Amino acid sequence: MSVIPKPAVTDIFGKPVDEQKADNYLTHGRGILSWLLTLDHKRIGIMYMVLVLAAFFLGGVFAIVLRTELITPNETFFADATTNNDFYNQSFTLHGAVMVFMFIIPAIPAILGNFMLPLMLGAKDVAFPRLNLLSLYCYLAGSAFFLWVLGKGVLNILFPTLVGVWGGGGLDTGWTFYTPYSTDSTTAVTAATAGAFVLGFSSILTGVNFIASIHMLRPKGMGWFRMPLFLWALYATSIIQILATPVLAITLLLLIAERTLNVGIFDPALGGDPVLYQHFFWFYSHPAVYIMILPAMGVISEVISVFSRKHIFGYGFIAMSSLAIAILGFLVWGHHMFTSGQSALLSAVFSLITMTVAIPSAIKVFNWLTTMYRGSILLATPMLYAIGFIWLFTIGGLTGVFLGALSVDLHVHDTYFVVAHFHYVMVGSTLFAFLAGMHYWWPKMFGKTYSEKWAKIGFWLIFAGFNLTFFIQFVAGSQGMPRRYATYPDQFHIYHVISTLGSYVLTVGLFVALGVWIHSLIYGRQTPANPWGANALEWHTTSPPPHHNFNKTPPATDPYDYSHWTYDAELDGYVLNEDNEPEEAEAAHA
Amino acid sequence: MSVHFEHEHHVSPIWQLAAVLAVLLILTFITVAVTWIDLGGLNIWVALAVAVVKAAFVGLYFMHLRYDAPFNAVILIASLVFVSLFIGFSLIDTAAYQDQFEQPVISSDAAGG
Amino acid sequence: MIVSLAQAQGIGMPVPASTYANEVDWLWNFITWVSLFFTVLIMGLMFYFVIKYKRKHPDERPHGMHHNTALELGWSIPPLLIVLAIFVWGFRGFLDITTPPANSYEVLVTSYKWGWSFTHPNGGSSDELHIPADRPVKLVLESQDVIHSLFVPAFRAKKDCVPGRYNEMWFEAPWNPQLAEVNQERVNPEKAWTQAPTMAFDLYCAEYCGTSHSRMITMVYVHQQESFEAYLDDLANWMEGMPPADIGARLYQTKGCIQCHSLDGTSGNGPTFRNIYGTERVMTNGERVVADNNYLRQSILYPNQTIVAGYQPVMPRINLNDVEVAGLIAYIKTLSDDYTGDQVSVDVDGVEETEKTDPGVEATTGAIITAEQTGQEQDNIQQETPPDQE
Amino acid sequence: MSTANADHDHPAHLAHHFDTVEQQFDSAKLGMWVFLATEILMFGGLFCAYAVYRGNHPEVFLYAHHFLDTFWGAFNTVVLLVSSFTMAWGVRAAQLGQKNILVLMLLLTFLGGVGFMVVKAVEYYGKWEHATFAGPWNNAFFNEDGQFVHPDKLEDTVAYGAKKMDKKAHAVAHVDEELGLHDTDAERLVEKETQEEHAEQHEAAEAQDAAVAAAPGPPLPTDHSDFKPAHNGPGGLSDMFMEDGAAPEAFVAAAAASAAGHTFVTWEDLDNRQKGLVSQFFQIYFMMTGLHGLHVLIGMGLIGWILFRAAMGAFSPAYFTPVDLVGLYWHLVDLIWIFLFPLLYLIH
Repeated sequence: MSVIPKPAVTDIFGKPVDEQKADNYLTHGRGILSWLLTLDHKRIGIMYMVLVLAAFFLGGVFAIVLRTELITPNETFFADATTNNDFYNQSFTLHGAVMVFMFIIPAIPAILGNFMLPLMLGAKDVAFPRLNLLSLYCYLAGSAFFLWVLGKGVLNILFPTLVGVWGGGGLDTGWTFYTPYSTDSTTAVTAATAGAFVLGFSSILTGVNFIASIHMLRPKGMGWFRMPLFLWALYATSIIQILATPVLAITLLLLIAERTLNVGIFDPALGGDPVLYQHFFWFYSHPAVYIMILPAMGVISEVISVFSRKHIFGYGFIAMSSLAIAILGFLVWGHHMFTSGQSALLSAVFSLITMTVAIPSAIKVFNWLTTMYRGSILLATPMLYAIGFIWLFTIGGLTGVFLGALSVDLHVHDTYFVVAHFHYVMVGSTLFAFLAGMHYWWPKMFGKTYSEKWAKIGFWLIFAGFNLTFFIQFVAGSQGMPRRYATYPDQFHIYHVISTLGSYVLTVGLFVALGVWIHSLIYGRQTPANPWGANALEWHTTSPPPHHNFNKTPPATDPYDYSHWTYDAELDGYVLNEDNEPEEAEAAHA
Repeated sequence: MSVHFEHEHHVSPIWQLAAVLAVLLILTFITVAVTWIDLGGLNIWVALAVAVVKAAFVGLYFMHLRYDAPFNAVILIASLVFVSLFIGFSLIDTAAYQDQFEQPVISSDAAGG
Repeated sequence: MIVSLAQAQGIGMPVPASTYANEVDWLWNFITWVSLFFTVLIMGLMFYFVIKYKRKHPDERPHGMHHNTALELGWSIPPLLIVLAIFVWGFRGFLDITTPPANSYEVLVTSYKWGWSFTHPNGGSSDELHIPADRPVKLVLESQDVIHSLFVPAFRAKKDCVPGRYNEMWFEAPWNPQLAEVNQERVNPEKAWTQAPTMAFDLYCAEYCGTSHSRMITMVYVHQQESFEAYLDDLANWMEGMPPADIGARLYQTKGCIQCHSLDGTSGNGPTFRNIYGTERVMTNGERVVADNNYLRQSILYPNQTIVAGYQPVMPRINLNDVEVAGLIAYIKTLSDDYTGDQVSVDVDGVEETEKTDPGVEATTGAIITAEQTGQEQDNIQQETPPDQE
Repeated sequence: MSTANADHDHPAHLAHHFDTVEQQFDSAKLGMWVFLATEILMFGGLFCAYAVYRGNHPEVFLYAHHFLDTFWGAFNTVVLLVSSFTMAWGVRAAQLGQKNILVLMLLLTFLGGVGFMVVKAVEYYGKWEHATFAGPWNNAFFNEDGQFVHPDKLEDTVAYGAKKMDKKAHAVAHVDEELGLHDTDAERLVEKETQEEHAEQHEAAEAQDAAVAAAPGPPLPTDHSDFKPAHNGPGGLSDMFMEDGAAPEAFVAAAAASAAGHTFVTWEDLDNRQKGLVSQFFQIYFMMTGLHGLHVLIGMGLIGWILFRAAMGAFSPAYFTPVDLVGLYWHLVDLIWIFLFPLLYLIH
């Protein structure tokens, strides 16, 4: 590889920034403490990125373990059925818990949201930087609980005598912690719920911060309806985070009390009601699904518009549909309980509202399509992921209609159909949007280019692997394959083989994406301030941004008006026309 | 700056705070006194109504909601709406299947014959 | 088209085998076609746009509408009407599925970790569900420990078994000769009903319930009226004239013991039955107890009172009468390597005098009934007599 | 926008990412309100649990709430209301820059918190004495006189329950009795716990229990069925404020009065199943008041912190945000107690 001279950092007009001023948030302050004690939202976002990706890796390991177990219909890993099944049960439980609580809920808000929200507002930081750091440490502490649970489980397998010393390890309740199973389980349920409890605080603090920031830190000229749609999505997400997460906290607290204090709210032997636990749990966990998907939709709104180089279509409808989903999302939790013996009246209400949630989702998809209509579409990596998102979200969303229809749900509830459905929504949609966002904002976050070729190879592997893994599960589920089965009747064998092979392809793809990023950090070239020609405020500063985000606060304009940016072939990026933005130009030269 | 600032915030007069306290104390007495008479199923609702009135006084005056940015009140009301939604739906459901608890089952009848 | 759909089997679903399955499948197919339409529409437009409007120059400045309320309403309202229609059909089907007809044949379903027990009105119970064809069957579901869920894919039927509460479900399986066949494995020349054709369907536990959740699978057999009645008679009277050890051997299979207690000496969720009779057992509290008749009886009836060291108190209570307990004990005896086969019946009085080792544990005040008595006990086979009141 | 900052007129307490003091103050207040909303939702979960359990077992609540002392509940309500008042006055003082009044009011508020917690501690101690404490320490035992007896003194009495008996086994046993199934796990546990000399007594007691359960009509009187709740047992709080009277006899009188119209549930009104569930009232009580008490303690910590800062002169009419926010928090704690008091102490 020939040595390429390091290109200079350029500002939004394509002019080199002199070395003195080229101080960015990555180089501002050195040493480990300047990171650990930072109040800078960008550094907190980066630290979140490292931790959340580590959690993703951990959850992925469990995914591979459980898919491998399912490659044969009978016990695969251990000859002893009890050991084998417990091992499988713990694998899928930890896969679910780690992926949900530690990866997918914080993924977009805590990484991309933290980094981009103040930049998009033209602000210097979020409203409460200290709370932001506290949220990171809550995340770390909550994750530590899960590592403890996991470590105990592993050591207990290696040294069985330890069980007598410190009790059961691992977690075998399913990520839903359903009572009374979780009340009686001998695994480390208490530690795991305590972990989820602390992780909930991390989520709440992020939500509080985002709401206050969006309310109070919008610059002059940025009314509510001139915010980038990503901010609308984060705002709707934050509403859910602050209204739903506390209920999870109290649910887990009651569960811990059940296990340690003989409280019997959910215990039938003590006059309690195990189904009430499901009400508690899903009052949080269904809205939590929208915590996962709403920011994803926000990312897609940005990417689709920028890579079609066309104003987003139906801004108001997209923004309001985010709020509608957030509010309606609170009223549908009972659709997880159609088979529990829930009252028919309530089931009908929940089913009806579930159906109506389909409409705001459909509105978004149609608006994205119309944005692409007569656009100027560039199939760069972020756009590929966005298109993949629309594909997978369409399937995930439509299969949700099957599950919302009462009579049909009775058949597919708790089968692989559900597994496939929520993986299409959570992984297919949220993960793809997360990857779209990462590739879209990567040049801004690190100021480095990445290999388009390998990033696209990564996309195709992930896309193919994902569909291979999960589409077949719809068929298995319609045939009646129940979920959470360590072993299964032979007639389902073929589906599981295909699914497991698909998961290996998916894994390879994810490692390719990771390799692209690592390669970029080491060998990537300096990117211009605005490589994509976007117009939201985060592109109105250098890449990577300086410590205070902006040397000069840019005036807020329509984030989807790209007409002021012109392509500069030398930079391979877009520069702002000085004629169009005299105020900003003047400020930059000052 | 600070001159401008003082006009921004409502300063509650002491008489107002004291009057609110007096009302709250009277309401506390009422809510205890109501338990001395039997209103059947109404008792709990009277107690809750009194509690709501008390809460409203605390919120409006002690917490300045009456003079504050309206959005703060919106937050409070929204949280209460969601709590009632949660409790309401859960109660509707659990009340609907009360008769399914601890029911005698068919086998014991059948076995007797 | 609607008529043809109504007859159709759900796309990708098992052959429908209950009266309401067709209704479910009809809606299933309807949603599938609607979904397919929208998927093709969205994907088609997307790929068309990607190709047609590919960026040719980085400075292209496409312009177009920013919003159009008529268009927004146009693509919101039709889908809304479609999903509302789906809701209405789904709800109507749901009411049919959840409302058992008045004249249903009732079966009590007891679920436990990890097995099923189906008790018929005549008191007989089994680990397989046998039901009559062409007659509504109502299941009353209970659970002894955690939440389970009874799921028969062919019937499109699923309901949770919630501890502390009795849920209900029902289905009616029309007789379909194409699905019926004689189950060769259970043919017994002495019993006519075993040679009659039945329809057999898988029955799963669909709610995660722990270690052997995936082994909590059994079968539903749908009989024609005649063979069903014969089956019921056999179910109630099968113990008649049978040696206790044979009774125990069958109970071992049907009451779920087999899930956790092996016969070959390997330990599962519970200790193996091999060679436990007469041996000394170490309890979790350090106590040493000889596994005699009293100990076994106590461990079967009150499973979690004392636990052998190294195991968890997870065994469910299983409804067994004295004949059945005696049968199980007799069966366990035969599993000892030094079993000579000379002891057939267990006489409790003799046992108490000779083998009572631990006076502190008053295991039972009731009598274990000898095999000779079994015939007289048949009438109240399911009615448990509390030992303390005897 | 940010033209003026860092150069001049930039107060020390204005963070770099805010433009004006007002913006910072409003942000902080908004953030606090959002946080209070999360607190309300969290307690909402507990209220939901309470409502469902009470809806399912109203008699248990009607019976068990008599073990809570209405006077001290009301007393604590007044304490919190007054401390809310002093807190509100403190905020006023901070707004007006009256440092001494602010310090005094914060001190009074803090003392209110202390008073509340002291009363709570005494109430909790009474529960501890009566073995109706939270968790595994809730193990209510009754002797023939209807008094609670501490587990340590159990040898002298005929226990209704069993010493350190698993509550679950207890409750399950009663369910089975209701259903006529007669599982004897619980009785056997009793047998294992007590020694042989008690065996006869126990068999008699069990037989009676069984008779009670089996009898189709009203339960037969047994040696423990004349139990009455003792408000004023050893370690009890007050015998002068209770409208129910100071002694079990008075309680019986009140019960008799209840026949004339008052809803009044006595031990005899409960079936065996419900008797087994009485402890759950206390578990819920401790969950709710415990979490609330934790918030009071946190609030006291915060008040202590701003009290210290106020004494140092940190606040002025231009900057009193922490006082205002802690005030909001304290009022919320008050608000929650306003609902807890009637729901736990005033069940009718």
